[in-house]
Amino acid sequence: MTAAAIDTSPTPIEHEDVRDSRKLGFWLTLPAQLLVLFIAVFPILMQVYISLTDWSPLDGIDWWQAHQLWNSFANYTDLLDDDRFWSALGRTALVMAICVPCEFLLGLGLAILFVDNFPGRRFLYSVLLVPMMVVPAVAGYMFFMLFQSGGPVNDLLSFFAGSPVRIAWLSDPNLALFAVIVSDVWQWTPLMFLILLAGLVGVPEDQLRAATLLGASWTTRFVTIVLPRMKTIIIIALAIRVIENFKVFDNFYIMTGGGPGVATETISIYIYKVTQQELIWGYVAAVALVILITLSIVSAYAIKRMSQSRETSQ
Amino acid sequence: MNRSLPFEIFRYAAILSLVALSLIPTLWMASMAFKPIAEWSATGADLTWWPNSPTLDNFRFLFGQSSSELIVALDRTAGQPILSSLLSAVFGTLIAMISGTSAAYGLSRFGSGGNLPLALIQLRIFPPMAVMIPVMIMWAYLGLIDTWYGLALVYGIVTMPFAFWLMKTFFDDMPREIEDAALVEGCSRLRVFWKITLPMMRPALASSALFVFILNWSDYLIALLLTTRDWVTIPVYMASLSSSMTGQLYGAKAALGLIAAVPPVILGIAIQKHLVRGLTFGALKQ
Amino acid sequence: MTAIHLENLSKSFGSFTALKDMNLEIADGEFVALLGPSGCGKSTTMNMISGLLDPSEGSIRFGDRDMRGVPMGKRGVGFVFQNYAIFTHMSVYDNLAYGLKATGVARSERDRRVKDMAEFLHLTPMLNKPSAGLSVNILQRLAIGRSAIMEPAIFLLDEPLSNVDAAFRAVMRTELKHLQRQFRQTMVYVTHDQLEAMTMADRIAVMDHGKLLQVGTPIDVYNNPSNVFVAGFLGSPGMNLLPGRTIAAPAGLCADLGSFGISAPLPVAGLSEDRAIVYGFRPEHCELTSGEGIRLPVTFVERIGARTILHMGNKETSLRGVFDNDVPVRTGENVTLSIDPANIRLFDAKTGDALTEAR
Amino acid sequence: MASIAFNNVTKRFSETVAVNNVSFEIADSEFFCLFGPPLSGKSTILKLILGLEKPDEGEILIDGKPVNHVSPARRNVAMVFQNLALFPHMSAEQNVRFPLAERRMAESEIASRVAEVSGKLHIGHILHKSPAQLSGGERQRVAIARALVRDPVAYLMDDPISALDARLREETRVELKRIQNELGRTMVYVTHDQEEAMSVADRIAVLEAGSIRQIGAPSDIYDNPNSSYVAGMLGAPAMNLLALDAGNSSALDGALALDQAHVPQGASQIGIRPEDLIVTPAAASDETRVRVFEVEPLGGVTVVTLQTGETSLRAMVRGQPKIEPDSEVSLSVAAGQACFFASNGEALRA
Repeated sequence: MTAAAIDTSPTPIEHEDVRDSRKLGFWLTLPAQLLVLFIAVFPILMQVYISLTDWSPLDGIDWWQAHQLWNSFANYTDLLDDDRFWSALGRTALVMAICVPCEFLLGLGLAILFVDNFPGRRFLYSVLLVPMMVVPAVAGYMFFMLFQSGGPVNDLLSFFAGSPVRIAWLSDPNLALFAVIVSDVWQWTPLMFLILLAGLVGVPEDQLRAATLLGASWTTRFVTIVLPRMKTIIIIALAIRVIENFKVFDNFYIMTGGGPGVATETISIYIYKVTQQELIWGYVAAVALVILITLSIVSAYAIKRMSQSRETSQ
Repeated sequence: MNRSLPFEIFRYAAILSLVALSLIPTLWMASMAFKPIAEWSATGADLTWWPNSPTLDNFRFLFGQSSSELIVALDRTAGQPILSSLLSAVFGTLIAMISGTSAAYGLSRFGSGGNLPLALIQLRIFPPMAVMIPVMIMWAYLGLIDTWYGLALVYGIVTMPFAFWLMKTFFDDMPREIEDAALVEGCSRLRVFWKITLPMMRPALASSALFVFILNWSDYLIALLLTTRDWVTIPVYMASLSSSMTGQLYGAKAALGLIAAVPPVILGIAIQKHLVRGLTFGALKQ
Repeated sequence: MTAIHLENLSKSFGSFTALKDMNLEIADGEFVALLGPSGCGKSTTMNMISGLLDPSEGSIRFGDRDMRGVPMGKRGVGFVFQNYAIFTHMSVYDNLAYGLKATGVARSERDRRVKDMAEFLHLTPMLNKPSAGLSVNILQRLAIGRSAIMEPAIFLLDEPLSNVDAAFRAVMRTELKHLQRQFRQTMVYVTHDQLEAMTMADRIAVMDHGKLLQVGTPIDVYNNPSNVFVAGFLGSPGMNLLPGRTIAAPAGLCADLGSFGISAPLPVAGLSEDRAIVYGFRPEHCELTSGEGIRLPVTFVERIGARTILHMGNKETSLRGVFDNDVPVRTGENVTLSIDPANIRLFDAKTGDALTEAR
Repeated sequence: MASIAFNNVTKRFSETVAVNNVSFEIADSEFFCLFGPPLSGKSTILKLILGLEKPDEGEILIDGKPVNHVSPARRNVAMVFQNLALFPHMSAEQNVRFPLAERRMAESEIASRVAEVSGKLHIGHILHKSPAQLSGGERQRVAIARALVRDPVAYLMDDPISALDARLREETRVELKRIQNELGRTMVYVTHDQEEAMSVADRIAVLEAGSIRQIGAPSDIYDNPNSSYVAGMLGAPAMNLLALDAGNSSALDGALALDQAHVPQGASQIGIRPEDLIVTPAAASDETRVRVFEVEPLGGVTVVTLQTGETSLRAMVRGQPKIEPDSEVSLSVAAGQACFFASNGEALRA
């Protein structure tokens, strides 16, 4: 085999490798950056503009002329004494304060039961994940049927209670809130279970064995080895659920439409109703901006935690 | 570690009871989907957990046949909404995957994209309602309201962060030397991406695409805002499924719910080992 | 400090027998190495001693206490894992004190014993530092100290040096052996590296495919391997093993080594004629000679610092000889090897067992 | 055929200097080894030769011609990466064909070359399999075949056998040497295992933190290292480095007598290879005695670790001598076998 002669005439492009990769890098990320600009950055600027006016789609003027209805910060001041907004915000926080801990404890309990291998583990694991994958609106409808006064929930209760039970779940403010919370816990406990189990399985097996050999009981091992090593993962799981739960709309709206009255009206349902029914889009833009700002603070904290865990899991 | 017998019994009892509880809602809807109209709103004593005489009438009714008991057939059948859900979810997934995957490769290999990663996480964290008003205005202005492609574009953008972060962790896991080995043979960077990296990533691309599809298929709020009559998706159409005569069409709605619920459940179980990675933006790998 | 008795110990996972009928006595304060290739059953044996696995047959006794059914936590076993399993989210002090705290020892007593152990292992300066990111030899001391502080009956070490950088491994070996002698602790050391077993163990138990082949002091197992596997496994490079047949010769019974010619008279008396044997000798026992011996070509010369390895032989069988680094031989030359008969070891070709007296 | 030369090449990654003003000349068809601890710039030098990295300063020549601006493909230098970097989604045959297919070579030419290379490396029977189905040894031979198939002028190997177990490593390094002899092509080989380097290399470049400390034949570097660093790198167990007592007449506070004539001016350290240290049981008359810290039999030789005060040193004795731990011995060194180093580590000739 003759050696191919080395053609060492300098190739036309100087250092084409470095420049080529930077150029390729730019083109690769361009579509994503355009999309983000097109639907996030530009709309938020538009929203700030509208939030300083009393504009509404019914006024017959295009949005860029909204400055004719300039009311500077009136929307923001109105917001302060809009008690329906604050009660919706409070209710969302209440729902979160109940849902997230329930989902966490149920998920952690299940995850602990699933750590060791046992016959049927893979099948039961898949079955437990089903609720999380059901379309939230459909889940809402499922629970709407379940909580009908003649529905199966009452039937089960009367079976246990011995006497017929006909609780009007969806028409009583407190019971309705309880019903929607049950549907949220039902749908999202599997997410907690999934993440916490991944965290539990990630705890190094030999450290647990070392602790056992040093005479530590199961509870001591759990408190001194498992929980400390899972701290970051627990924070991530909670952060995800807090953020997702804050956005909840689908199953709540399908089950109760935010009712009876405003009993189950979360912040998303409130904004939706004000947008669709009262059509005062200037004011709604202001409300939305307040939410965006508070949430970006929370998300900055969640991102810091997630990138920190990525270092530890690297 | 082998555990004592009582613990094993407790384990099975706890797991099986929770599994039973978690299956009741889904099974109830499935049974309702096959109940004839007579058994739809049976209450109290004659409430039946399993249809006495199962029938496919509900499904036929959905697709335009007027079943004998129901007085009026549906003026708009479920066909169009199912098509709308499919088209918007599939094309939304395409948009998300194409823009997300190329941006992920750009960031993973060349560090380009600046503050894009952070922006993408924040995009995912904001409630849709908080950004929908300007989008509704723009879509009305561009004539995209009540069109499946208008919906697909929003779905693409909203789920692009998941595609981006999922693919970025897969690209990071891939050893750089495999690309170097191709570069040394004279491949240009783009050809390496096309001929080596992407083919290697086929399983990762598939599971990421399925994950994004499930998210798009499961939307209700965005469709509620951006579609009105012709191109409503399944969840929006389902809410409107009631006639003045008989009120809630329980059986029909349950049948439609079943049709909507089955695909994501099957796809989700198919990619369950990547779910953790997807849901935590790659912070946690199974 | 107790002796360990393993009697007819067997373990099978379904149809696969990981360990078959193992009998081994480990004296009090003795350092025994379980040596063998991966999958030879050494880790299974260790896991049964620690209580992670229950034996299928046979029994394990610490002193006169039968360990059947005794859980891991109650056996008083010190364990050093492959990458030390240090609780990296705790400080060095908390690692050392972990066992005492878990078993409810009073704080003052705990503090005293931790400080003594830290003093003994030169860990005092870093007691309050986090244990993550320590250098590997400090990790080894911490792992040993953490178990030793519980005064265990026996210490088990699961290949602790396997992912340590080669240059550093020699230092760690010496330090580990020295610590064992200071503690006078019964230790079982599991490894696949024959060098570690040779340099550290008081006695080596060589295992293969779930069977215990030979137990003896490093020198004894090295000089008198009980079968072909042990001969080939110990020593770097391993013993040269030439197939051959016994033939009668004027000077006495010799071995016909095919293309390598006829050997010198065999040291083992009373062997029958024309019998298939394996003719074994250690590479460092080869001498170059101009006179009688095995003639063969040199295929490759490896000069490695203090010693030179000559690769000799032909396509099917290659031999190796170890010489000083100034041996004047070049690749391609022909050499004649003479081996002192005392260094020859014969093995039965079929069973591979050593032929020491007529059999 | 190709010689490879570096003239004052420097490569920086943001603020760290990976390769620091390195110059060397690799002769044609030489087996040249880059040896040094991890992160000493070995792999970066390979990538500079290959063209995957561009030097910040200095010039790289292949066969005398500057190639700084020549793309990797046109330098016709092939490399076997540390984790072999086989394309997992292609069969072994497609992997081996890839370099030729990329160069749009005629199908007949490709088929003949692939057949020849796979014959030479005995992988003809596994060409249809995918890398995941191959054993460690087979995968390695496929990677070597892929590097050789386009008949490069030189090929580079980045620590190819460190993942194998000890026994297989000893056999594979001899095999690699045989292949290189047979092909007669220039080979640049990276390893951090000193025994491997001395075994395979015609010449070794000892590296430290991106700069070359010494280049030479293995036995040459082993016998007269130019610094205490290089002395410590080659030889297992490593050379003992002892401080000289005042007056340079002895070391270890008198325990080791030295012939003053041999001690060069300005020497502050003496370096003695373990095999050059002579250990004899302490006779009653010897007043300067050393305690045995530990005895490690290796079969063919025995390593004796000795300790006096804070310093410890090692001797390597042939065979299996009767020396007990904690016993007393006296030390001496064979004449002319020691090296001497100045305080800055520079080697000094007697």
